[in-house]
Amino acid sequence: MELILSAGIGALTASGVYLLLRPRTYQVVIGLSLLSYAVNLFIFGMGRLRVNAPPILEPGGVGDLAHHADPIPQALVLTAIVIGFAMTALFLVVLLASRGFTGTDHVDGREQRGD
Amino acid sequence: MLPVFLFAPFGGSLIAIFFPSDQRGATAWFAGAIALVCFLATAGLYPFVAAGNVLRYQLEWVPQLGLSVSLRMDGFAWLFSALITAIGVLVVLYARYYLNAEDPVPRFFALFLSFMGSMLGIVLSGNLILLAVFWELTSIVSFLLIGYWHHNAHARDGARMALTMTGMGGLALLVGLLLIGRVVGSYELDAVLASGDAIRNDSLYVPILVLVLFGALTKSAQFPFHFWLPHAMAAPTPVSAYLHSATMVKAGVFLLARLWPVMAGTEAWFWLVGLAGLATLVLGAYFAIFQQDLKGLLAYSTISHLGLITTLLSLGSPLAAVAAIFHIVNHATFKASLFMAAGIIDHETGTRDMRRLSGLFQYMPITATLAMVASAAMAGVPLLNGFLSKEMFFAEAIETHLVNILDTITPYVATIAGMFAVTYSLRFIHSVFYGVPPSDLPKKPHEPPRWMRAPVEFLVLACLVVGILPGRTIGPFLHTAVASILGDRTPHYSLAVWHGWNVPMIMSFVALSGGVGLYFLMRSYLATGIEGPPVFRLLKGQRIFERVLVTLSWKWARSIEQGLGTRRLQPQMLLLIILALTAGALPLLAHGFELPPLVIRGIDPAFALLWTIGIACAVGSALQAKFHRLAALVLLGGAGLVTCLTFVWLSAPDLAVTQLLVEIVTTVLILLGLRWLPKRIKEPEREDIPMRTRFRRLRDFLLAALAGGGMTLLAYTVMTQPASETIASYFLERAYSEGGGTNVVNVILVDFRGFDTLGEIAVLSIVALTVFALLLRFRPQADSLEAPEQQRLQNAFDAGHPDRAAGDSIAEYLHIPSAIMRWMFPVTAMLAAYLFLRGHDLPGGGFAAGIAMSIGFILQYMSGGTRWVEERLRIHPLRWMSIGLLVAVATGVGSWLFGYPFLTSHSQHATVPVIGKVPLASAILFDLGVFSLVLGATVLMLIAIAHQSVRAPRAHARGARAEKEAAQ
Amino acid sequence: MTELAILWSILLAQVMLSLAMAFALYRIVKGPRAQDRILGLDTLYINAMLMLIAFGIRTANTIYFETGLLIAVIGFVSSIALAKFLMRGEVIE
Amino acid sequence: MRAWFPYPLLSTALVLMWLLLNQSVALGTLLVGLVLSMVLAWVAVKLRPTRSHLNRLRRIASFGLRVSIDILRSNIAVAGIILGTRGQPVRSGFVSVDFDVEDENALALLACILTATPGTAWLEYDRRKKKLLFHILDLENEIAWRRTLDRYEAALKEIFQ
Amino acid sequence: MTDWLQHLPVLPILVPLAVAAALIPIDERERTLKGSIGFTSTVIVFVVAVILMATAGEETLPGAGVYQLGNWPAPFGIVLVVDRLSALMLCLTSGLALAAQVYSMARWHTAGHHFHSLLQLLVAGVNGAFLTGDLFNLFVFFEVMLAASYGLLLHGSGPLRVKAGLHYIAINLAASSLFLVGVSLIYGATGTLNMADLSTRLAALAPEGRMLVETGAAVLGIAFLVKAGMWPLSFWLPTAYAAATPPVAAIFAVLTKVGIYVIIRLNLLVFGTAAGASAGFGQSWLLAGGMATIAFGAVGVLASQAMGRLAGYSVLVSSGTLLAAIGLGHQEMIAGALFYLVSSTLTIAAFFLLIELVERGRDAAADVLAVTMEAYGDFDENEEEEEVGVAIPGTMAVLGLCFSLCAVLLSGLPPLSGFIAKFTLLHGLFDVPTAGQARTISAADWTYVALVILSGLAAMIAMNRIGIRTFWASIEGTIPRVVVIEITPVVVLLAACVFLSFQAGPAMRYMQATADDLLNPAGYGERVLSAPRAGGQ
Amino acid sequence: MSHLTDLPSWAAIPVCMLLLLGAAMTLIGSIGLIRLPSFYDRLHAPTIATSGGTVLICLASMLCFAVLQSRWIFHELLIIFFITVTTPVTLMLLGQAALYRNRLEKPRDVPQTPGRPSKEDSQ
Ligand code: NA
Ligand code: NA
Repeated sequence: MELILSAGIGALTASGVYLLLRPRTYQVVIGLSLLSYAVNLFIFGMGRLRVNAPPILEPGGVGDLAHHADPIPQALVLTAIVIGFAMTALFLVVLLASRGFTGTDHVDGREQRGD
Repeated sequence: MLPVFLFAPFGGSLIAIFFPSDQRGATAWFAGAIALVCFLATAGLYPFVAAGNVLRYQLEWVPQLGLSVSLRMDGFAWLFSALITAIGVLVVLYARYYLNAEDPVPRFFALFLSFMGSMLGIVLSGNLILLAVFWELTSIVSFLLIGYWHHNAHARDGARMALTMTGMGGLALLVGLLLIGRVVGSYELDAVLASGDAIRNDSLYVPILVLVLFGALTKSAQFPFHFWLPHAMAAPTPVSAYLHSATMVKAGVFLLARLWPVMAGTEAWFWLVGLAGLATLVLGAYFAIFQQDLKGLLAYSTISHLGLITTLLSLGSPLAAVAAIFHIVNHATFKASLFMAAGIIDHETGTRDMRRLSGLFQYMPITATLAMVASAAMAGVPLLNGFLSKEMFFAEAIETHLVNILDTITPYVATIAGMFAVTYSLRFIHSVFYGVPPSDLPKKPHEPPRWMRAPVEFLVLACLVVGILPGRTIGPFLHTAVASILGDRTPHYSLAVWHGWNVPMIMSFVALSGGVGLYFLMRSYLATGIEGPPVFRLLKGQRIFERVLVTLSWKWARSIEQGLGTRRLQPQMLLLIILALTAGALPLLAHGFELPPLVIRGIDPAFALLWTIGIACAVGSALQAKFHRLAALVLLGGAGLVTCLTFVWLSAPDLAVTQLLVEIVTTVLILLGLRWLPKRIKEPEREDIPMRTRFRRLRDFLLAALAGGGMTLLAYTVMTQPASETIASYFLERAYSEGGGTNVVNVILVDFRGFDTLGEIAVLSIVALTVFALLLRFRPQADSLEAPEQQRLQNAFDAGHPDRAAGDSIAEYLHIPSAIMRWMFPVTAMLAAYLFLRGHDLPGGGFAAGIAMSIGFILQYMSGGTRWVEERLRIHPLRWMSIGLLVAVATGVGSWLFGYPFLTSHSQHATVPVIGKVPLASAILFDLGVFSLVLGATVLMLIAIAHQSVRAPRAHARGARAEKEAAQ
Repeated sequence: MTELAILWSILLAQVMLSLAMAFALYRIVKGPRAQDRILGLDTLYINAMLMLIAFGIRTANTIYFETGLLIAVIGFVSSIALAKFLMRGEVIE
Repeated sequence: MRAWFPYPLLSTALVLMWLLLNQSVALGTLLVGLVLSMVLAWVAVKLRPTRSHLNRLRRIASFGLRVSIDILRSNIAVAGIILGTRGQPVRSGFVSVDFDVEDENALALLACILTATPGTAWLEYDRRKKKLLFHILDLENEIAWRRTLDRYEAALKEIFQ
Repeated sequence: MTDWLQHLPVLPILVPLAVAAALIPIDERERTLKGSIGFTSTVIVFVVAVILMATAGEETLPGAGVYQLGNWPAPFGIVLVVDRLSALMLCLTSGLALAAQVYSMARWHTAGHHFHSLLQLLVAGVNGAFLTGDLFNLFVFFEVMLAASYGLLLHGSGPLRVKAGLHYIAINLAASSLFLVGVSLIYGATGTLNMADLSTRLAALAPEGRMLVETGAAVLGIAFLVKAGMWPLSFWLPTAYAAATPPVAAIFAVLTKVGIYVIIRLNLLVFGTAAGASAGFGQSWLLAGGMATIAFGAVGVLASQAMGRLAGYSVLVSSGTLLAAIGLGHQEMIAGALFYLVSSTLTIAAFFLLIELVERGRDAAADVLAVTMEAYGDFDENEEEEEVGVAIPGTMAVLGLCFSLCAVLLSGLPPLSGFIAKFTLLHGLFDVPTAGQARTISAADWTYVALVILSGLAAMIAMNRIGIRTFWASIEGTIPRVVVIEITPVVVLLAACVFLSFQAGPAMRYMQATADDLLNPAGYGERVLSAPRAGGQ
Repeated sequence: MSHLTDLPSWAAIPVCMLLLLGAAMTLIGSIGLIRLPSFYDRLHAPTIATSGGTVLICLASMLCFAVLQSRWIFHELLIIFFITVTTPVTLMLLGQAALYRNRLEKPRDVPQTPGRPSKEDSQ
C-alpha cells in the first residue's frame, strides 16, 4: 500500500510541478490542483496507512491508535482541501482578470519567445 | 549648561521654520540672537575650562549599548565652540544682507541654526557614537544648505556630491568608532582617551585607523576626496564662509586632533595621514592658482590649508599639534572673511568670475582693503595671524620625526605650497581690485551696506591683532586647548612674531618672493582665461566621481538587477522548486539517507490498479493541459476521484466526502472560467517545436521527476517507519467523553482544533470577497466578449426560422433535463441537512453540507440560467457568509460566559421528548456557522463568475451604444 | 473455506471494477471527441461508486456508504457541467 | 394541508429518503424528516417545478414491473452485443417516433426509463412536433422498440392525467 | 464575575475577524461607516496589543500568556502564546493597520469593494500567525494572511495589479504547498504539532527522525523565506508591492516580517541550543541567503527609477539584514535585530504611504482613478469622484520633510531610529561579552558589516537621487491635493520612528528582555506545556 | 464492528454471486465503452453499469448488511434510485451536445430535425 500510494504522490507531484513551470495560466491552475492532491495525500500518509480503521468511535467508546487511524492528519487534510479549493478559485479568477486586461493567457501577461 | 548648546540652536531652528517668509530681518535677528546666546555661554564658560577643568553633562540614551548623550567641554572643545558660535554670529549678520527678499529666508536660518547645533554637537560630544550622530547631521544639513538654491543644477549636483562623499565617510567612521568601542569597552571619550596604548596595540588598529581616516579625510576634503568641496561652492556665500571654511570642513581635522593622543605616533598614522596631508597641501594650492571663480580659488585654498593642518597632525609631535590647532583658528578667521568679501563682490557686481572682474578698488576701497589684509594672512605675510602658524609649520617640517622619504621631503613640499599660496593670494587681489576698470558687469559695483561689511571688518581686525600680539590675544585660549589635547605632553612653545633669522624664516622668505615671482611669470598664462590648472585640468575628480557613481549606482546596478533578478514567473517558479529540492535533499544527504526496504507483499491488486489509473490521469492531465483543456480537466477529475477512493480505502471517509464534493465544485468552477480564456491553438507537429522549447520542456520534466521522486521517497520513508508517540491518542480517548462526538475527525475540526477551522472559513470568506471584488472590475478580452460560437449559431438558427422563438434551442436542450434538475434541489438540500446533522458522529459536517447545498444551487443555475434562478430564489451569499462567520465566532465567545477560553465546547446529550437523545454540543452551532459560510462563499464565487456571462455582453452593448452616440 | 471464497470473490469483483475504471479512463484519454471523454468520466464516476459499495461489503462497514451515495446524487453535476459547456460554450448562462 | 405540503409526493419522497438515510424509523427521525421535508418543499415551491398528479396505483405497479423486466432483458442483450457473442457487428441507429405526452414529469420519467434501459438512449424531444428522437444499439429490434414505446406512451398518459 | 482580562490574547484575532464579518453585508456606499467601524476595531486591537506588550513577560509562571483555545492543553489543543516578541509584533501590525486604514479613507477604499473587511481579515491573519504556538495553526493563519493579502493586492484591480497579483499568488501557492509538506513531515516524524512540544521532543529523537524533522524544517524554511523575501525567492516582491495601492503596500511592510518572525521563532526555539545535534540548523543558509538578499536589495534600490520599486527593494534590504543577522548566530545581535525590525517596518510603511502623495502632483494617481471610475460597469453606483483634498501651499514642504525623514531612516543616517538600529546591530556584532573571551571578528562578520553599511549608502544615494528629482528639479508640478487624514498617518508613523529614536533606551531594554526570552527556549516550553486548564481539570 | 467472515455461508454465497455478477456487468459496460465503434453506441455502455451493475451490487450490499446487522432498512435503494434519476440527465445533455456538434461537422451522419441548426442553416 505504502509503495503504491507513494508512487501516486510522486506522480501527482511531478505532474503538478511540471505544469507549474509552464507558460499558460490554465496549465498552472491545473498544476496547482494536481499538486494539492499530492500534498493532501502526503499529509494524509504522515499518519501512516490503515485499512478499515476509520477514526469513528462506537457511541460512548474510547478510541485508541491500535483500532483507529490517526485522525490528526485527516483533520489537517480537510483544512488543506478547503484552503486548496479556495485558492484554486482565486487563482482562476485572477487569471481570468489577467487575460481580460492583457489579452493573453501567458503567465507574464505577454507572449514570450519560444513558449 | 552644556545642553544649551544643543537646545538653543535646534530649538531655534524649529522655531525659525515658522517665521513668515517675508520677515527677513526678524528671522535674522532671531537666529543671530540664538548664535549670540551660544557665544556668550561659551565665553562665560571660559574661566572654568581655562582652569583645566572639563565640563560634563550626561543624559542616558541607550545605556545598555553604551550610547549616551554625554557632552564634554574641555579646552579644545571650548576653542571650537567659540569659533563656531562667534563666526556664527558674524555669518548671520552677513547673511541678513546677503540673502534676497525672494529667497526662502526662514528656511535658510533654520538650516543654519541646525547646522550650528550639529557642529557644536560634534565638538562637545563626549561619546563616540554621539559624535558620529552629529557628524552625519552636519553632512545632512550641509546637503540642504548647499542645495538651498535648488533650482540651480550646480547647486543640486554639488549638494548631492557633498552628501555622498561625506555621508560615505561618516558611515566608515561609524564602523571605525564602533571598533574603537570594542577595543576600549566603552564609547565614552574619557575612557577612549585613557586607552591610547590599548588602541595602538590592538590588532584592529589598522582597520580602525583606515575607517576613521576615511571619515575624517572626506569631511575635511583631503586628497583624494577633495573634489566635492569646490562644487559645494554653489551654496550661498554665507554657507561657504561658515561651513566650507570655518567649521564643517574643520570637523575632519578636529576629529584627527581629538583622537591624536590615542592614535597618532605610529608609522601607519604617519604615512597615511602624512601622505594625504602633503598631497592635499600642495595640490590644493596649485589648483587654487588656476581657478577663475573667486569662490573656487578660496575653496582650493581651503583644501590646501586643511592639508597643512593634516600634515601637522600626521607628524605626531606635540609641537606640530599645537601648530595645527593654532592654524585651525587662524584659517577660520581669514578664510571666513575672504569668503564674505568674495560674497560682497559677487553681491555687488553680479559675478565671481575673475576674468570679468578688475579694478574694483576704486568702487569699493574698504572692502578691497579688508580683502587684501585677509589675503595677506592667507599668504602668510608677517604681522598677520596666518604667518605665525605657517612659521610653526615650517619649523615642524624641518624636524625629523621618522626616518623616511616622506619626512625628508616635507620641508620642500611645505615651501613650494607656501609659494603657491602667495601666488594665488596675489592673483586674487591683483586681478580683482587692480587693472582696468570693469566693463559689462551685471551690476554697477559699489560698497555693500554698512552692516554687511561689519563681519569682515571684525575678522580682519582679528587677523591683525592676533598677528601682531599673539601672546596677548590668542595665547591663553590656545594654551587651554592645547593642554586639553596634549595633557602632560604639552610642549613649551612661544607665540612670538619674531624668532630671529632661522630656517623657517628663510623658507617663508623663499615662499614669499618665489610666490610673487611665480605670479608674474604666470600672468600671461592666467590671462588666457583657461579654467583649471595645466595637465591636471583633464583629470577632474568630480567628473570621475560622477562617472564612477553613475556606472556603479545606476548602470551596473540596473544590469545586475536585471541579471540577478527577473520579472517573469517561470524562472521564479524554477528557482523556488530547485531551492525546495535542495533544501529537502541536503538534510537527507547529511544524515546518510538510506532507502527503506521495498515492501511488495500485501499489495492489493485492486488498489494498485486504481493508482495506475490515478497516475495515468495525473500524467495525462499534465500533457493535455495546453492543447486539450477540456481533456485535462476531465483527467484532473479522474485523479481527484482516485484520491477520493484512496481516502475511503485508507480509513478516511470524511476526507472522501469532502474531496468528492470539492472535486465537483472545482470542475464547475474551472469550466466557468474556461469560457473566458482564448481559443486554444492547434497542437504543432513535433518537428515544428523549436529546440529551445524542447530543451526547456526536458529540463522541466527532469525537475518535475526529481520533485516527484523526492516526494515519493519521503512519503515512503515516513509511512514505513513505525509511528512515533503522537498526540492523536489524546483525541481518540477524549473525543466522545469530552468532545461529545464519535467522529473524531469532526470533533477535532469543531472542538479540539476548532481554531483551525475558524481560520479556514476565514480564508474561504476572504477568497470569496476577493473573487467578488475582482470580478466587479472584470473586463473580458474582446474576443471572449460576445457569446460563445455555439450560442451564436443556435441563436441565429432560432432567429432564422419563423416558427421558432428566440431561445428555443436552449429551452429544448434543457427541457427534460431541467425538469429532473429542479426536483434535485430539495433532494440535495435534504442530503446537506443529513450530512450536517450527522457530522459530529459520522462522516459529514458543516463543510460537506455547505458544499453539497451549494451544488444544489449550482444545479439550478445550470438548469435555468442566472436570471431564472434569481427571479425565484433570494440569494444573499454575502449575508450568509457574514452570518456564518459571526455565528462561529459568537459560539466560541459563548464559553466566556462560563469562564472558559474561546471555543470551549459544552457537550451534552440532551434528551428531547419524542426526538430522543440529541447531541447538544455547542460545536454543532459552530458547525452551523461553518455551513452557512461555506454555502455563502461557494455560491458567491461561482455565481460571481457566472454573472459575467450576463454582465459582459450588457457592458459591451452599452459601450457600443456610447460609441455610436459619440460618433453622431 | 467460505472465508477464502468470500475474500477471493470480493477481490475479484474489485479487480473487475477497477478494470472497468481503467477502460473508462481509456475512453477519457483516447477521446476522440470531447463527448467521449465526458462519457468516460461519467462512467468512471459510476464505476467508482460501485467500487465503494464493494469496498463497504469487503470491510463489512457501512461508514463508506455516504461517499457512494454522494456520487449517486450529485456526482453527475460535473458531467452535466461539461456537457453543457460542450453544447453552449458556457455552463451558466 | 396544501399549504403545509404543497408537493405531497415530493414531501413523501423526502421523508422516505430521510428515513432511509438515517436507517431508522424511530419517531424522532420521522418528525425531523417531516419538518425538513416541509421546509424544503416550501423552498421547492419557489422554483415552481411542474406539478403532476399520479393516479391509478395499480397501473403504476404494473408499469413498473413491465419496465423492470424490459431493463433486465435488455441488460442481458446488450451485454451480449458488447461481448460479441452474436458474432456479427452491431448495427445501431437513430429512431424517431411520435410521442404525444404533455407532462414534463412524464417525459422525464420516460427519459429515465429509456436511459436505464441499456440499448436505448434518449436524445431529444421536439415539443412542437411531438417527436422523440432516440438511439438504439441494435437496429434489428427497431420494431419492437417502437412498439414498446407506444405502450409506454399509453401507460404514461394514463398515469399522468 | 469572570476575569475577562484572561481572554485578551485571543482578541487581536477575534475582534478583526468578527468586525470583518459584520462589515461584509453593509452596503459599499457606506464606506465611511465601514471605515469607522474598522478603525474602531483596529484601535481596540492596538490597545489590546499595548496592554499585552506591557504585561508580557512580567510573570514567568507556567501558563502566563498561554491561552488554551477550547480549553485543551498544549500540546494537544491549539494554544496562543503571548510573549514579548509576539506582543511586540501585534503592536506593530495594528499600528500599521491603523495608519493604512486612516489613509485609505481619504480615497483609496473607494478603489474596490470590501476593502475594510479584507484589511480586518489581514490583521486577524497576521495576528494569528504571531500568536499561535501550533505549527499547523500557523499554516492556517498564514493562509488567512496570504488570502487577505491577495485580496488587498488586487484591490483596485487594473492590469498592473492583476499581473503582479498573478505572480504573487502563484508563487505563494507553491510555497504554501511546501509549508504543508514541511509541517506534515514534522508531524510524521515527531507526532506533534505544538512548537514547544516539538522543541522538547527533538533532542530525544532518533537519527532517522531527526533527519526527517530537519528535512521538514528545511522545506518549511523555504516557504517562510519566500514570504520573507530572500533572494532568489523574492523577485515578485518589488513588483507586487509597487503595484499595490499605497495603504495596502504600507501594511504589506509587515508581511515579510511574519516570515522573519517565524524563522526567528523556529531558529531559536526548535533549533536552539537545546536541540542537541540539530542546534543551529540551517543558519549558514540563512546567512548566505540574507547577505545575498541585502546585496540584491541594495542593487535594486540603486537601480530603481520609481519610488514604489525603491521601497519594494528596501523591504528586501530590511529582510536580508534580519536574515543574515539571524544567520550569524550571535546572541548579542538579537535585540538589535528586533529593534531594526520595528524601525525598518515603520519606515517602509510610512514611505509607501508617502510615495503616492508625492507622486500625486505629477501623474500617477490620475490613471488609478481612471480605473476606479470605469470599474463599476454593472453596479450603477453613481459615485461622484469628488476631488478630495485641497492644494495647501505648505503641503510640498511637509511632504518634503517627510520624504527627508524617510531617506534618513532608510539610509540609517543619524539621529533617527534607522541609525540606532544599525548601531545596535553592529554593536551586537562587535560586542565583547563582559565575562568571557572576546569573539574574533570573522570574515562573515566583516562581510555583514560591509553589506549593512553599503546598503545604507545605496539607500542614501538612491533616495537622494529620487528626492532631488522630485522635490528640487521637478518642472512646475501642480501642488498635490492632499487631505489631512492622508498625511497624518505618514507623520504619525515617522513620529513613531522619531519617538523610537529618542526612547531607544527603554525600547532596547524591551528588546533585550525579548531576546533573553528567546534565548531561553526551555522557559517557553515550560510555560506552554505546563499551563493549567481552566476549570481545574 | 463486524467482519465479513461473520457472514453465514447461506448468505455469503448469494452476496458473492451478486457482487461478482454486478462487477462483471459493470466491466462489460466499460468494455463496451472501448469496443463500440461510434459515440452514440458508446452512450449505451454506462447504462449497463447504472442499471444492472448498480442493482446487483446494491442487492449484494443489502443482503450482506441485512444479515450482518439484522436490519431491514435498505439505504442502498437510494443509490439505485438516484443513479437511475441522475444518469439520464448527463446522457441526454451529452447526447444532444454530440448531436449538435455532429450536425455542424458531418450533417450526413446524423438525422436532421428542425430542432437543430446545421451548417447550411446558419449560413
Ligand atoms: Na581679473
Ligand atoms: Na439506455
